[in-house]
Amino acid sequence: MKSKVMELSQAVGEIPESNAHLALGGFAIARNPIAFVNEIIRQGKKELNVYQTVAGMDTDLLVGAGAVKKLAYSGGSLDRFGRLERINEAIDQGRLDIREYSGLSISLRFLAGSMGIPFIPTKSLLGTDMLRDLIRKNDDSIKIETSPFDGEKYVYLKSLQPDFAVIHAQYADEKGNVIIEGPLWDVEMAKSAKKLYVTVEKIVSTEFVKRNPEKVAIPSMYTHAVIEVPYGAFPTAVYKAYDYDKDFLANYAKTNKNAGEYKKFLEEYVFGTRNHNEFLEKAGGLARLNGIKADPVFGYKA
Amino acid sequence: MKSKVMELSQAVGEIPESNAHLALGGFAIARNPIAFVNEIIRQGKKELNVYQTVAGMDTDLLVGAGAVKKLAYSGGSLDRFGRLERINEAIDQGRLDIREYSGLSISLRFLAGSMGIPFIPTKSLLGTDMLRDLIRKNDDSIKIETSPFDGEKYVYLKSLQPDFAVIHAQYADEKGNVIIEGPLWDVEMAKSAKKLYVTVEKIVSTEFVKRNPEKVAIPSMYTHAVIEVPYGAFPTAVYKAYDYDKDFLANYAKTNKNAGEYKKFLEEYVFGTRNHNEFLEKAGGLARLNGIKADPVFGYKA
Amino acid sequence: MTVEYTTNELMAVTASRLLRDGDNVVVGLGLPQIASLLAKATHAPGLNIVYEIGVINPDAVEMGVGIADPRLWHNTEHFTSFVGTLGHVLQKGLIDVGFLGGLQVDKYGNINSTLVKTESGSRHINGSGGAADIACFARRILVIMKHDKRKLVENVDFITSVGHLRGLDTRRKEGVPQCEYIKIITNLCVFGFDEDEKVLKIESLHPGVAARDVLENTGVKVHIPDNAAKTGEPTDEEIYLLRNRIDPLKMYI
Amino acid sequence: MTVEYTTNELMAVTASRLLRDGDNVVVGLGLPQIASLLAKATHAPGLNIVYEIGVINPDAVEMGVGIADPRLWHNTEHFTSFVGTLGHVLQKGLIDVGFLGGLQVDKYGNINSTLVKTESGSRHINGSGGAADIACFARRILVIMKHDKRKLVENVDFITSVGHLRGLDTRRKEGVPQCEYIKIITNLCVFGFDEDEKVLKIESLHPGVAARDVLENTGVKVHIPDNAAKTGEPTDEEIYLLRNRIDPLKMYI
Repeated sequence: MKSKVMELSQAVGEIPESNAHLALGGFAIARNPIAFVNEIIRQGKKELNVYQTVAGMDTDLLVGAGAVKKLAYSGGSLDRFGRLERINEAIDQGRLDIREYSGLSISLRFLAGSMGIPFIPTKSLLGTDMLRDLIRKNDDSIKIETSPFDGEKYVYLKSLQPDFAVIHAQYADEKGNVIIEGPLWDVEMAKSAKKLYVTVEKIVSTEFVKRNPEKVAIPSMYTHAVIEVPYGAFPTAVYKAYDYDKDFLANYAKTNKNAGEYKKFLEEYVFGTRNHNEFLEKAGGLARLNGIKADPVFGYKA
Repeated sequence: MKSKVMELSQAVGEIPESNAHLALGGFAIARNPIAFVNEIIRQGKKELNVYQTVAGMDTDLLVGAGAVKKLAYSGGSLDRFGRLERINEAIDQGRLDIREYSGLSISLRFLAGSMGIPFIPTKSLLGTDMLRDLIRKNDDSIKIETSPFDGEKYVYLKSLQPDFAVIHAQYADEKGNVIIEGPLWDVEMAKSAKKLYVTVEKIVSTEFVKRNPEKVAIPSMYTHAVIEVPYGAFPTAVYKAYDYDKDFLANYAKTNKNAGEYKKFLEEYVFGTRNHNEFLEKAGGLARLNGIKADPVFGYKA
Repeated sequence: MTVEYTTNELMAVTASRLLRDGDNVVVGLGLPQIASLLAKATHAPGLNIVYEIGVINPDAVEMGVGIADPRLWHNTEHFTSFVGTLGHVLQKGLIDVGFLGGLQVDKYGNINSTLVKTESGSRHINGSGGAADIACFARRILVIMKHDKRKLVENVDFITSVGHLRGLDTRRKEGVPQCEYIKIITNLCVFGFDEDEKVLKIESLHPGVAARDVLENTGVKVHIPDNAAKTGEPTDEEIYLLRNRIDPLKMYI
Repeated sequence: MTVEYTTNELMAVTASRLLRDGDNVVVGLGLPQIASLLAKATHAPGLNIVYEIGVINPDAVEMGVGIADPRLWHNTEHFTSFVGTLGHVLQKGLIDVGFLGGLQVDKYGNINSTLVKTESGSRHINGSGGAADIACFARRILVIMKHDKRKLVENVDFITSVGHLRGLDTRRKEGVPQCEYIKIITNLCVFGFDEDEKVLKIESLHPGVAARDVLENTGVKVHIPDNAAKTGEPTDEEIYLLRNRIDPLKMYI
């Protein structure tokens, strides 16, 4: 049986140098594929087209690093820690080809992609300025149509099957069965991609998978590669594994307000480290990670 | 807090005497809502419009009892025990307004209903005689259209939100959170209905639900009523609770080949019993039920 | 009412009382969550609380910093996806109440949570997330916001979430599902919308608030009759629950 | 090959060898399941087996009476819905091989599993279930059936599952996704379809079967060249596995 296990650098190496279409699975401060994103930045990928339901630190990092040409999303934040200022500034300065959706409408595009159907009709987006802007930009993902069944006006949302999707999860086996603890916001996105990369806290046996079939959020046939990266979402939270690192996030939320400060952050934490373990060491290493370990009952640092 | 718990006779009493639109959750010989169906027959409901992905003994019983006017489904069987001969005969004799789909296409109609969208486009059904027949009957659930995105031919399947859906599950709490063990073929159907009735082996506490959130297949807001009916799917199987009763099924599969034999079955087992417990007693009672108890490891009688 | 209360407490109580037992609500962090938990602890024990990230009816023991904070997910009844909450539960029409906030709200109840225009261009803030969808599909909309001339405006800079669009029946004409009502709860008053024209109107002034306070802080012309209703005051029980059970660390009240 | 083998064993082995490691297959009960388990036990350990009812990669220890039999679900990797298997995995194009059976198959590989015409009208049998969808979306189709003049016909009475429709490129023109191939494995031979016209052609005769046996039992005119290939015989290992590990109770072999 062919194992889908890869090394992180090898996995990121499969992404073209330029112009890849990439969906990311983070949501504000939870399960952001930080290790993967940092490696994308280290390997100098450029002109990325990024798709995401609700963005977090992952995409802010990528945009800040100048790696993103086009972003389709429904907004995002660092929750109460702050805003995605690298994204906001890039939009304000017109440096990013921005396509804004509502959370549901971009999720439905992923859903259609995951089902292999050409589009999904919805009332979502009608009347909004997101819709007006998409139309103004001649975005090809949107058509305003009248349903042949009820004669009502709908937005037909084009199916989205990004070349690559990246999520971070708690567990997967070598075959690519992915176990996610907690909410599953990113599942349709993950299943929509042509190639799904899953970074996980730990690679587990298929026996463990079979003991927990209800926790398998993504069956193996959707998965292209499984990459073991413990603490791969640090400083964002992985339910039942570790909490977000509030000091690191608060500091990042200060840093990302200013292009110069952000650049220093990038130099030190991303370009100044060769891999995720070095990134974690730079952030404080074991002492810091021990401080955010999840309580087994609560799933966060209680 | 309003409890959604009902008695079976009261629940069935909510269904109009005639012309109700009803979706059923059985699949061949697994989790058929037999208790509910028998009570529908006892209460003499007529002219039902029934919707089902893959039918089992449940719908064969209803059709045999003359309660069904129209049936939309993708076929069905009693697996190796036999065929749904009450349905087959009603079709052959032109007594049933039959609308045949593929399994996926009718499931997608339920999916659209569960999502509140007007239709779903699919390649499913293209080229088949099911499609030709539906068009010949001017069925309003089907339109052949060209997708405005890829210019390809698709079947647009109209959303289906039946007035009532009935499924049998292992557990639910009083609020209507439904726990299903094993495959979830009926979930989209259940979520599509205006009113979902769930018969369960046992009503459990919400604390139990919260200990097993991954097993909740249907969250409470979809559920209209929860009805505790132990062995409510007998003689079909309920994974982890009890096996199908192979003698009873084999006998039914003989009985349903002949209108007269079926009528005798109905008189004895359905009209001859006032409720599901009496039905179970008639079938052999505790001794019989003890004989099909599921093994805790295998989920069937090992 | 015998104890003093803060404006945030009053806002939470006011929102809480608009929730009915059995309602399904979509909430975000902060006052909406506080209001929902208060309703659940008082008159609406059967309230179902949905977080768009994919969590239904958790029992949090600690407040979080956002819906992506695992503190909010503790002891949940169901985990699902973004499509599971907004694409199924919400879009099917099962959500009775949607809570929203925003940078700006206009006289038709349209909400901007995406960007503000400045002299030099525009400044992008957060984007929609599920807000546009909640405004589209929930039956009753409760907007909770700070009362500020620059936030309650004639026309929002950007319509993230459709309210009554341009008033009258423009929302329906645009194809957006109808809602039962939109109400705005600020630190000064409660606004509703006129039955026909669908423009902002006062529903009640908070205790101690004068009509002038509202007029001076509202960027929209609004008529306040002399006999304007007063917002009901919190009960001792509500305040007790807020301070001792629901937000003991006073993160939001 | 040193041991004797049954025709069913030969058919299972023949189907098994058409499966490749890593293939995702949708199977039903009986020979398809046996063939898949044999492939998994030999050259294709990474085979993923999908049952449309919502079960992926179980490890059954007992044969069942159908896909609704819990015996088939034991020790599964994933439970999902009918939409989850056929609407997502299959419709997205992730299924490499779909196994089908049927009452009738015609010279274009169309399958009827719904009804048969009789002098007095028609007789309804089982209906499609997922068969139509599997024929629509799977990349390679393997039909396993008994060789019978009344079952291998010019035109099926009812097209439940589209094969090559009316030959040539009629399938594509009808809007049905293209498949890589359709093969029919009977108790006498293996059929494929002509590259251009898409009509039935012989691929191999089973050991000991004469051209005449096929011609006499086929309701379609089919050319069998003198040098027609022979279906490969089972190995001792395959037979051993079938009899001792995969179907020890000989329910299907």
